[in-house]
Amino acid sequence: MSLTETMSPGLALGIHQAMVRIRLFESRVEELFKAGELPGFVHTYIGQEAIAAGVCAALNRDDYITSTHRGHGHAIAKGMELGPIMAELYGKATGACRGRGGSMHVADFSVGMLGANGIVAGGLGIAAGAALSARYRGTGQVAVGFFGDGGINKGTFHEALNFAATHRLGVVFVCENNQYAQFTSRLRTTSVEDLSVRAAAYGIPGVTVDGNDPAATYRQTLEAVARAREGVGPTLLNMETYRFGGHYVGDAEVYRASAEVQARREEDPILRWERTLTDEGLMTAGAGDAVWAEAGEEVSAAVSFAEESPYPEGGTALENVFTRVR
Amino acid sequence: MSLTETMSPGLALGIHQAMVRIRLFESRVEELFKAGELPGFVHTYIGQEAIAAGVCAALNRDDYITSTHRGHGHAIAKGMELGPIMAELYGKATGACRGRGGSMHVADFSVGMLGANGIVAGGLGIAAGAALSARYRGTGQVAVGFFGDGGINKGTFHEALNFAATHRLGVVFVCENNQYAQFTSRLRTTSVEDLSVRAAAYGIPGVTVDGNDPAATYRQTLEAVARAREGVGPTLLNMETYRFGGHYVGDAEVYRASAEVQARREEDPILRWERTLTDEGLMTAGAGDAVWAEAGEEVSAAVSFAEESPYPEGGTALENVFTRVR
Amino acid sequence: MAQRDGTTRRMSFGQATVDAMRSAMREDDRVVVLGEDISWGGNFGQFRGLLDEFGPDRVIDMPISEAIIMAVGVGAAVTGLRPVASMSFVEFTLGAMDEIVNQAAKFRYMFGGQVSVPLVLRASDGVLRSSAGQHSSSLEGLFTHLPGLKVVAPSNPADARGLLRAAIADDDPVVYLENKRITAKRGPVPAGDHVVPLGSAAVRRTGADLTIVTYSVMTLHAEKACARLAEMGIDAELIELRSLVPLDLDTVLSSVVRTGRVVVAHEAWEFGGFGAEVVAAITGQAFDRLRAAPVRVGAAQAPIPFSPPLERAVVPGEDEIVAAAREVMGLC
Amino acid sequence: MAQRDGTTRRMSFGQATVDAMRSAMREDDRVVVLGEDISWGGNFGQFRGLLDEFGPDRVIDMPISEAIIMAVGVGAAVTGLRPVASMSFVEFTLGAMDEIVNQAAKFRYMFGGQVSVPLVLRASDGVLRSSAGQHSSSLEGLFTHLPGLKVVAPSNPADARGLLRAAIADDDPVVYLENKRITAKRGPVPAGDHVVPLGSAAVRRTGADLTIVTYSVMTLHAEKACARLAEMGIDAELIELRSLVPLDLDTVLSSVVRTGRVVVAHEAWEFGGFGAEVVAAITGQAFDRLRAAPVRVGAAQAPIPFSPPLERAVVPGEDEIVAAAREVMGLC
Ligand SMILES: Cc1ncc(C[n+]2csc(CCOP(=O)(O)OP(=O)(O)O)c2C)c(N)n1
Ligand SMILES: Cc1ncc(C[n+]2csc(CCOP(=O)(O)OP(=O)(O)O)c2C)c(N)n1
Ligand SMILES: [Mg+2]
Ligand SMILES: [Mg+2]
Repeated sequence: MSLTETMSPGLALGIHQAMVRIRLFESRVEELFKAGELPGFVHTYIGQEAIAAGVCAALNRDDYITSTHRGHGHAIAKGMELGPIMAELYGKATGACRGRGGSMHVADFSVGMLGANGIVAGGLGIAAGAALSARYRGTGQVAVGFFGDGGINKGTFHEALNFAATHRLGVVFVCENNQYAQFTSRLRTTSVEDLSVRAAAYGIPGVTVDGNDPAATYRQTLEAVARAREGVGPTLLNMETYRFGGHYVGDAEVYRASAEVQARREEDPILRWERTLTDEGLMTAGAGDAVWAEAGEEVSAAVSFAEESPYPEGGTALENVFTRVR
Repeated sequence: MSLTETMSPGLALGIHQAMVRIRLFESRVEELFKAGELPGFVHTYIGQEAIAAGVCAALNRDDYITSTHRGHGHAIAKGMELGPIMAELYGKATGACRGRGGSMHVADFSVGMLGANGIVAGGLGIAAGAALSARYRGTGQVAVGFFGDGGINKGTFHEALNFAATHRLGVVFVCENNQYAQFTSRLRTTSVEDLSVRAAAYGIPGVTVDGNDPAATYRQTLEAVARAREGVGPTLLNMETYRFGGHYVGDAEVYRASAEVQARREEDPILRWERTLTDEGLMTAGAGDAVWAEAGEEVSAAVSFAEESPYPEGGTALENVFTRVR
Repeated sequence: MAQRDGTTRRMSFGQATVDAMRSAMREDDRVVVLGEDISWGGNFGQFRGLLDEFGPDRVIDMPISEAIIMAVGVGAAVTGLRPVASMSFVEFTLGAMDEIVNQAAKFRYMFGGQVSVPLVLRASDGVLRSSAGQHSSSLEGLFTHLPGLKVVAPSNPADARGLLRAAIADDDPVVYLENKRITAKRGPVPAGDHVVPLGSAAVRRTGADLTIVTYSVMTLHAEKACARLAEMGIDAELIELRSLVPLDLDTVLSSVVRTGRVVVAHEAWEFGGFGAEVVAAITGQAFDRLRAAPVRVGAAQAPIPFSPPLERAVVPGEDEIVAAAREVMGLC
Repeated sequence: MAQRDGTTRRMSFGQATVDAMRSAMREDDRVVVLGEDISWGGNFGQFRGLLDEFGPDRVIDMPISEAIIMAVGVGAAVTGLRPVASMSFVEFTLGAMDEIVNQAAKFRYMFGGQVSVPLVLRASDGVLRSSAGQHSSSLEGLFTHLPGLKVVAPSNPADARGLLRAAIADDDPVVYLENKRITAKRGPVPAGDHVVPLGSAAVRRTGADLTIVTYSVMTLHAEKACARLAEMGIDAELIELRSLVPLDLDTVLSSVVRTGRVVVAHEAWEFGGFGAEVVAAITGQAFDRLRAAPVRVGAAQAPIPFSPPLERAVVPGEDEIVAAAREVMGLC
């Protein structure tokens, strides 16, 4: 099946652009963190770009996503501007969360990004709640709950899928199966090889997807979104991928062989997508370079924006604990 | 298949005896509670006797069970004496837990009864832990975790099954599917009809069992126990049954039609088992009556024991919060 | 206290909460209810009749999945609804603590104020006729410590109604604690649609000799204790907090500076309980006016036992308040 | 403080806990460890090297299933093992609160004393360089309130080792809290296999003017604060609790009756925190000896913010202790 049968050239290129923006943003984050410019700790999305980009391409701007500790890619793909994300990572007052949240709590409700979440699988029930709310309000919005192969063993995964399935809610549960949870291979902690089989427990479809192919992540999400929007119910998508970097920046990665990492890096989803686009005649070599250059400038602008922004004043630290004090 | 091919006549009669003891114990508890003799609230096991009796017949005395809020039947089937259970329900100092626990916390570690539990699905991880411990200690003991159709939606069900399956622990997860959780039909809250399909999520066998037939509950448990003891791993048994009484004694039962209850009561597992035993020539009518009479006397003796026992002294209320104070 | 005197109606605490739910749901169709068995009214009748009027899209029977009851509540709250989530026994919130503490309570702050979480968590607490260790606790000491949660604990039908109205109208997460022993207790409720603002304590009795600070079921014990103390010639002022967060410390302090003597009473465990905060706050703000050490009344440090004489030994009531008052008066 | 002087070794807090684990595991093969990523040493190196020596039957990598980590721990503990369960960040215990509170803490009592639950829960708490709202809390205020749990929070390698030994040897559930900022801090540890008994506070500095009561990382801030106070002519006595439950109130009171002035400091939220209990207990027992209102130092009532200036504004340190000491001395 040729690519243009499943997506428009514009969309294919848009996905490429999103992937490149994520890649360059995250590479810069890694550098900045290593240089001691960013407080906290950061989990980068490098290697998994085909998931955020493909999934979010299948969503409307007002659809919802809930994200994870590894959330920058989701935030970018869902339409947040790079400046406020970067400023948030710096802890600046101009950050998306005014510096209160940092890397693990990037959010922008205006584009349906309901928050990165520092609690593994913490977003799944929230996605179900957003879908319930959308149905009740009759808006046709759907919700995507991103989580990892580690998150699939958390009780909240079970509770959320059962609830969403029972009520045929418009949720797509996207497992970003990057093979590891922190330092631990999923094979050591998870009783099944193919995570998509867990859908059977809820009577919903479960599909294993090549998570490094945006055509696949997009197409499967599109199908799942159609079911979600029509009220047929949720879907579990097990998107197989690999994170190129450590769990967090600074991770010594003693738990996996560098040969394994090397082999996986060779399947770089962005390069692969560029080959596809070139093969299908959708992109010339020069056009690709322009995308990288443009994204690079955007990232630099985001860094400048962040650097030039002020830190929040200590005196504002108690704002927004509550909406109103009583 | 004739009964005697799957179990000895002695065992078949022993199961009958256990069922009758549970029935009469619980009937008496119901009366006593209605008469205001028992503090707290009680959940009776009437209608589900074929499960506790059949499952526990497949266990050794030193095997473990974890139980639920509806735990008297499990306690009796696992070998606890009626007197201390009844005294516990009265809150007497001679109770199995010295009056500290009451109906929802009946326990006797000396017979492997690791406690009724007031938290739905609260026993499943504890059963997994007991199985882990047994394997580590090399004792060959297995653990049964009882829970209800309502408990299957709790996150701890998922976490426990995944963990036990991953480590191939010697646990049998027995779902007593009595169709309701409190006032709510399982069909309203659970996304699948056949609860045994949930086993697939963990790569373990899931079997739906006629929970009103002790030959079936016994045989399926025996198979699962064999897998458990050999280190093959856990099993999920979905035992279909029905509770004859309300969720607790005093429940007005507005949520189900009395015709439904009536129809189910006609499938009384004890009468059915008596017919089987008679048909197979294992029990004469008179022998059956003797079992009821004997069990009735035992229950009466338990009531007398409980009634004659003293309440604990208020001054002992702070004992056993800790083993040692520092 | 007339059956119906034109300005008040008599109803039980539980009915008053249903009444508040009904008013809120009629007024604002963003209010939905999430909980186990609520179609049938819930374990204590706290939701009785709501299904009939508002239907299953607004009165949603949840699976036994406490974590997801809260998470769904959060997800719905941040996308335009105003959910009321029910946990029947407060101990079941322990299975949803991540969602309560890490999500509901922190979202507004962590996200820099871009969103509010208008969510009410109703939970029934306290001992009720030997419900034993896992169904008898009072856990406000956990919720009050955690920033981002408001906490209320009314003791009578009028406040039950007025505070629940305020809680549902509030844009922040509110933990609404209803003691099991008072759910069935009846009392007058103003006929109109009254709201009791969060963060306002009530002076239930004025007195010159000491200040008793309490809330929830202990208010009823304290009222009786005040009557007994009066017979002994001790004139107690009784303050019912009603809201624990925000805490109306002003009302407390303006009494304490007059009496100089304080008893703080709750049914929850004394050790590390909310009473410790009240005592520490009073001591911090009014030390020079104190004439004796404040005395706390709370449960002894043990899980709540089943057997009635043991339960009575662990959980305090009227007698313990009287004894504490006498102690703070230097009479024992 | 010599590198190795025959009676002490220098090691980090984290290494000291590993050392304690190793001694306990060598001595008693019933000790097993349950936690996420512990084969690789855990998030803070708290389990480094244990897999190599004790193998995967005793060092068990758990799925991200905090509830079941605790439940498996309880099941193993009541059937003959002595598990040490790890939650890395203390906030993750919120996903296991039912198992901690309703099961581990209550089993012995509810079952009438027929069984003990020898289980240690290790969790890392406190702020560490902008870990933000869900990875920076100190939650001892929850655990200390709940009967059936013992709670310890050491501040230096020697106590880290000695208290972990005591916790593992104890037959009851012990919550062992290790502050993230001190995990890497080094100090002397007695060379032999020493145990610090649960429930014993340590007087870190004697002084006549006021008593500072603290624990965990705040001890380090308090030591510096004492030095600064000394320069100002204020002679502070410093008591480090080490154990919160059981609480060594005797040691605290014997200081307070001499100084009459108290500062209680912790990194956890001040409102409803453990400091409130300490203040209320001191006030209750030594009111007549107090010369000023005890002053509490704790975090402001907000989720812990990410941005460094905000984090600093919410979380107290040395400066706040100095200010509190001056306040209690009437100097501001
Ligand atoms: C409830 C909870 N437990 C543990 C952690 C610590 N933790 C952070 S990320 C992580 C691994 C998550 O793995 P996975 O879900 O596969 O996501 P990935 O990091 O691979 O993207 C763990 C254990 C956490 N944040 N929350
Ligand atoms: C965690 C938790 N949530 C809710 C309850 C209240 N509750 C007690 S029994 C029960 C229904 C349990 O249903 P099921 O598991 O099917 O067992 P059954 O009563 O049918 O034996 C509920 C909701 C509880 N005890 N624990
Ligand atoms: Mg992963
Ligand atoms: Mg049931």
